Amino acid sequence: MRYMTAETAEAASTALAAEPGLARVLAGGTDLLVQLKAGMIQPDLVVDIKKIPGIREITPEAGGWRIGAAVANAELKEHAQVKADWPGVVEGANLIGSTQVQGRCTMAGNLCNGSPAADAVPGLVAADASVTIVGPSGTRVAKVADIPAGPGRTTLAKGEIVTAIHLPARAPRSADAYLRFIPRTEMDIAVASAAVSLTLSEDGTVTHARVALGAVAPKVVLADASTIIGTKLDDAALAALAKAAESVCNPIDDKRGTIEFRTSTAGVLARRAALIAYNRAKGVK
Amino acid sequence: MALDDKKSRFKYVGTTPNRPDGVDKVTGKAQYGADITAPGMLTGAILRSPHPHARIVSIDTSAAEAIPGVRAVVTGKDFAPVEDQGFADIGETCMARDKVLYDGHPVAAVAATTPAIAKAAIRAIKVEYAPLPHVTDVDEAMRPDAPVVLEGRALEHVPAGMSQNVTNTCEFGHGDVEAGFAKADLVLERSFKVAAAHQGYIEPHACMASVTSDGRADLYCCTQGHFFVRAVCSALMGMEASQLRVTASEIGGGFGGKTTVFIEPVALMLSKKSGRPVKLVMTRDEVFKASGPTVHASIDCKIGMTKDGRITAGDMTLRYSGGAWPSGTIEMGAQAGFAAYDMPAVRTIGWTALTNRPKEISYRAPGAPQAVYAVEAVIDEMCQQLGLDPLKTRLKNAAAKGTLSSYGVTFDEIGMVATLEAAQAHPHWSAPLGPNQGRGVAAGFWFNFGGNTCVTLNINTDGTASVTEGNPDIGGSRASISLMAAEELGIRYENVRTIVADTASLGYNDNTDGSRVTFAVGLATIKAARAAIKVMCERAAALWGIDAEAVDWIDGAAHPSGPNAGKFPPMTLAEIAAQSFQTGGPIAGHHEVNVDGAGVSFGVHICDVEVDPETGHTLVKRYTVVQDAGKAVHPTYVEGQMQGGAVQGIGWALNEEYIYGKDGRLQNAGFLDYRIPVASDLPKIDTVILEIPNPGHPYGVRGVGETPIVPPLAAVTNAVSRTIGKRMYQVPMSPPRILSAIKGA
Amino acid sequence: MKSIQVSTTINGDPVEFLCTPDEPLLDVLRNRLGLTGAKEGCGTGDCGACSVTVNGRLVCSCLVLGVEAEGAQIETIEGMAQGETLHPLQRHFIEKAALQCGVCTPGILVAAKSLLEKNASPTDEEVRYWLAGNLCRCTGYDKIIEAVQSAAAEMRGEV
Amino acid sequence: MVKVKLWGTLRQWTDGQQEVEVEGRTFKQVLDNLAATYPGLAPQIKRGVSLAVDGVIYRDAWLQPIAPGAEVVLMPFMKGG
Repeated sequence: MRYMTAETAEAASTALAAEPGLARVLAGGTDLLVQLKAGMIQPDLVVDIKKIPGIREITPEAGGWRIGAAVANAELKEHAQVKADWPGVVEGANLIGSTQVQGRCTMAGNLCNGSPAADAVPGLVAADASVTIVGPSGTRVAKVADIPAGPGRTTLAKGEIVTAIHLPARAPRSADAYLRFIPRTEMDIAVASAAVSLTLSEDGTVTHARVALGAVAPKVVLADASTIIGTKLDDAALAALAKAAESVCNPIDDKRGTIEFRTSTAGVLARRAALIAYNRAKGVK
Repeated sequence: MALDDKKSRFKYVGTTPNRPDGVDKVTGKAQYGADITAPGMLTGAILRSPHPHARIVSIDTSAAEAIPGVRAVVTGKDFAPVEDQGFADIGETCMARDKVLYDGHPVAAVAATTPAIAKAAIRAIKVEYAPLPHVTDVDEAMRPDAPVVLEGRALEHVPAGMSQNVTNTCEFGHGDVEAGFAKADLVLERSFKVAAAHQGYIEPHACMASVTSDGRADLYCCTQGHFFVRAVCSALMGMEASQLRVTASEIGGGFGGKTTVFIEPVALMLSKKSGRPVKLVMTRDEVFKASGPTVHASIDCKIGMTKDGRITAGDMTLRYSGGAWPSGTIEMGAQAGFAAYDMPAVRTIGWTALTNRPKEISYRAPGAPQAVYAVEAVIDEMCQQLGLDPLKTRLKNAAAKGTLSSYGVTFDEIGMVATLEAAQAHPHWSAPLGPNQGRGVAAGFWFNFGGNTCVTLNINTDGTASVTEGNPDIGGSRASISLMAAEELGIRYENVRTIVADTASLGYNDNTDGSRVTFAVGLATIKAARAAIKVMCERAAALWGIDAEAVDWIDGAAHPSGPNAGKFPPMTLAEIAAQSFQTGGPIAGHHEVNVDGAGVSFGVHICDVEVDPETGHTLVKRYTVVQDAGKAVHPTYVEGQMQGGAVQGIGWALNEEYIYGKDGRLQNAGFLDYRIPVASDLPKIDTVILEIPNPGHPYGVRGVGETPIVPPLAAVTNAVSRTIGKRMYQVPMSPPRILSAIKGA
Repeated sequence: MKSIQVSTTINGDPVEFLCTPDEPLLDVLRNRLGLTGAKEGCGTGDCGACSVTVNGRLVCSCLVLGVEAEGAQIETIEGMAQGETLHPLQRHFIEKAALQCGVCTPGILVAAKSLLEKNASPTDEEVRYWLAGNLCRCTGYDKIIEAVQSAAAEMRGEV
Repeated sequence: MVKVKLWGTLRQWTDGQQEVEVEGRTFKQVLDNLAATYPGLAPQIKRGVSLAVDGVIYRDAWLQPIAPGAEVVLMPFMKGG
């Protein structure tokens, strides 16, 4: 294995594209080093992107935020303004691993690892966030929702790296929330998860909403948010949302949970996350 | 001299000084198994079977041997067969011979100059397997048509015609069980499943072996018993015990899991073949796959009770599997199940069957948590059905002095009633509960043991004492042993230093297990101190020119025993020690004994949980442990044992389990999915220490460490069941299982 | 695999070492630099026994490559006491019996120190969540929480 | 003579009796005489047993005296964790 630190995104992309063997990006490394340890992969080249200018920075952008791909989630948590705009996104990012893992892991890494249970991804999808991708054929922007392709797979081409995540500007009376189910209180992989982002009218009616679910399908899925749009999240709307969430679940039975459990829990979490987001949007603590 | 055999007033015992290994452990200086190195040391690595059950057709190590830097390759063929069946079984868990018997079974090992080369060499070994049908569940393994794990291993009293996997059966009890059930107003029979749990110590198994060409060897390892390690390894290596010196490193947790060997014989053989020191350290997934978890169990339990809560009879069948080799744990479970109660009639029948899983090894009170869980859960359900208070009902049936126990022995002084009464009196028992919360209570029992023990106590010329003992310190025992030595000698705790010696320095010491160390090593220390005191009294007597019998040892000094003995000022230990070269030579005491007389101990746990009715997620909100310690030598460390054991039990009750796939492979060989409790999962664990002295120890000490893991499985089960209004019959109660019970599926 | 030369600072001392590109910082500390206070309990970031700080940030050294230490400031358990004087956390861990076997202790101390640097007055719940990635199998955590809180109180000058 | 209580499994070697009487003044003598009188018990005794005498469990104490009239219970060889 060779190790290189890239000074620019283009240099990283060029090296990754030119490597005939297996090449991997190193940002936080909290997935990469586990895979190395387990002997799951034996890369020929690892490119450390943390030295690329700006890649560890959070900057305001068009009313929203640009989160550099190598910003550790602990740094994200300490950014009061991003947290105020996108509490659900930050919540999801901060649920990954331990305090120690938080010191290293990144949202972009969580996304590019391709796990259906990634905690950072449903919040980003509900936020309708996008990513900047630098590749051999130039720079492009894509929706976060379009990156995962299935367990362990993404739509990124060889040599392409994510350099930043873009969180859009927030309309007034908007908020988001993320909940996941794990058997313990910490340190587990999500068995099911739900992120809800919504905007309210002045009278508290939901005017816009996106609901994304994790760990219940080969990749993050959107549930039909029209179930709550036009409502004030009365019981009937919440029940319809839970049902809509359950209906898009296509999970597996494994050591972490059964199909039945994951499906019913996804509905419960969608309902509860919607309520949290709703109260946040209304300014209720 | 006059020395009271029994003591009940103490100066040092019962205080809570700092442990002698504390500074090393908070500064990173303490040396654990993987921290030991030697010049020229090689790194070992083990190749393990991916199959749960297969015949080994061939092993080709030639490619591995050809890699530069590879210095030795070992397979099962390198080990000569040994006669002792127990040692042979242990040897086979360390390295397969003809068949692999579980996912992770070692088939070959290498030693190389770097870890990377060792890894590459492992990958270069070619093994041809002929897979065989496998079985990983005890109930399936007992079916007559089940795949046979090992042939011809059934004990003589196992009935003919059963599956060859059934290797042992046992029956305990007394009285007419059927007549007892006939007297009952309610007879309830329930079936339970208990998953295998792992001890989950944070330090993986590690050792460093160095064998010389003249047949001598040194072995450093993290173990609960280096004398046992020497016995097994010398047998498997064909060495004399005297030529193998084993030194126990600091140990990073054991809980029973380090009372045997898994890698040490392999490291020794690699060192022998390479002529270099070899370090072998398990990875975490190796620890889960190939060191010993507990048995897994399937249980039917039937109890009869009158309307007012008197138990009339109990009948239980336990089926345990300790993996691919015969296991004796069933016998302890079967004896312990009903031991907390005065049973007019009781019968416990046990079965052991082989499965394609790693060889079980002890885990805190081995065999008891499973059996006691079933009994305590059925009693709780009966209390609910009959509208009885669960603590009062237990008190009505509690075993006491003179009770004929479920295992045939009549109890002496025991603390079951006092423990229940203390639980009843605790504010926790009557505290209000919130919504979606429930409270469970359960009792538990463990035997505790003594065993072979050697202690040497040297009096230093500056008036201090050095205690040499042979039991690895897993919970602060060096502190409690120093306390007992200080108590006897009458010198300050700080003036005593206790060390754990290697196998060349003392006679045989049994493992640090069975809650035996504070009890048995403590007893031997007291006797060794008394032997040294006898010498010091003789020296003082000689200097005073009086009879040794006329000297008493009081508060660290020799005193003439009365006015008739002569009028001399007391001579302190320091004064006698300072003159020891001139009065006959250095002063020491020693004691070697196979200790019996450990006192049984009882615990009662109260548990509050909150269950999320929509997901089954369960949080323990409050937890109280009440236990009889006999005498708490270092009360803070006793509390630590009670808290640690209870939390292990809570983990087992809620989340910890070995999950095998249909392919017979372990699905969760890591801390990510073998979920031991983390700090945020738990509330404060409250403790109440009772002291009902054990008649078998000069200070009344009973064992403490094991009992706390016995009650939690049922305490948490009873709390969850009462919260959700449905009874749970399986451990662990993972959220999907709780949710499915709530939904009535 | 060709080794790489790395210049770094550990516990304030300048340190140079060679390591292979795929070698975790934990292995470098333990096998190349003789700093065996950090332990490998899992190698996958699940137990926290290998906790150190890199540029002031608490991490698992098993999840950091040795080569990433280039130019960094690393603090390990070996740097916690000042000569003979133990850090208050170290002292309170001994006094409150917050350790039994002690193998998780170095990682927990490093993590707790990092917490108190960010939050001098954490609640019990905050301590428990901060330390959720530090597994302890002996104590049931109770006395660990107690020791962190009493050390924190002393460090705030309340004792 | 000493009365020895056996555990249930062993009844098959003692004509169905769960309590048998043998000579012996020590742990070892009692076990030797048990094995001699009831040869079916010999393999189990050889593998290892404990003997509880008046409530105290002895594991290997061959020389432990056993008084006539003592409560003697044969138990499997016990171990802990």
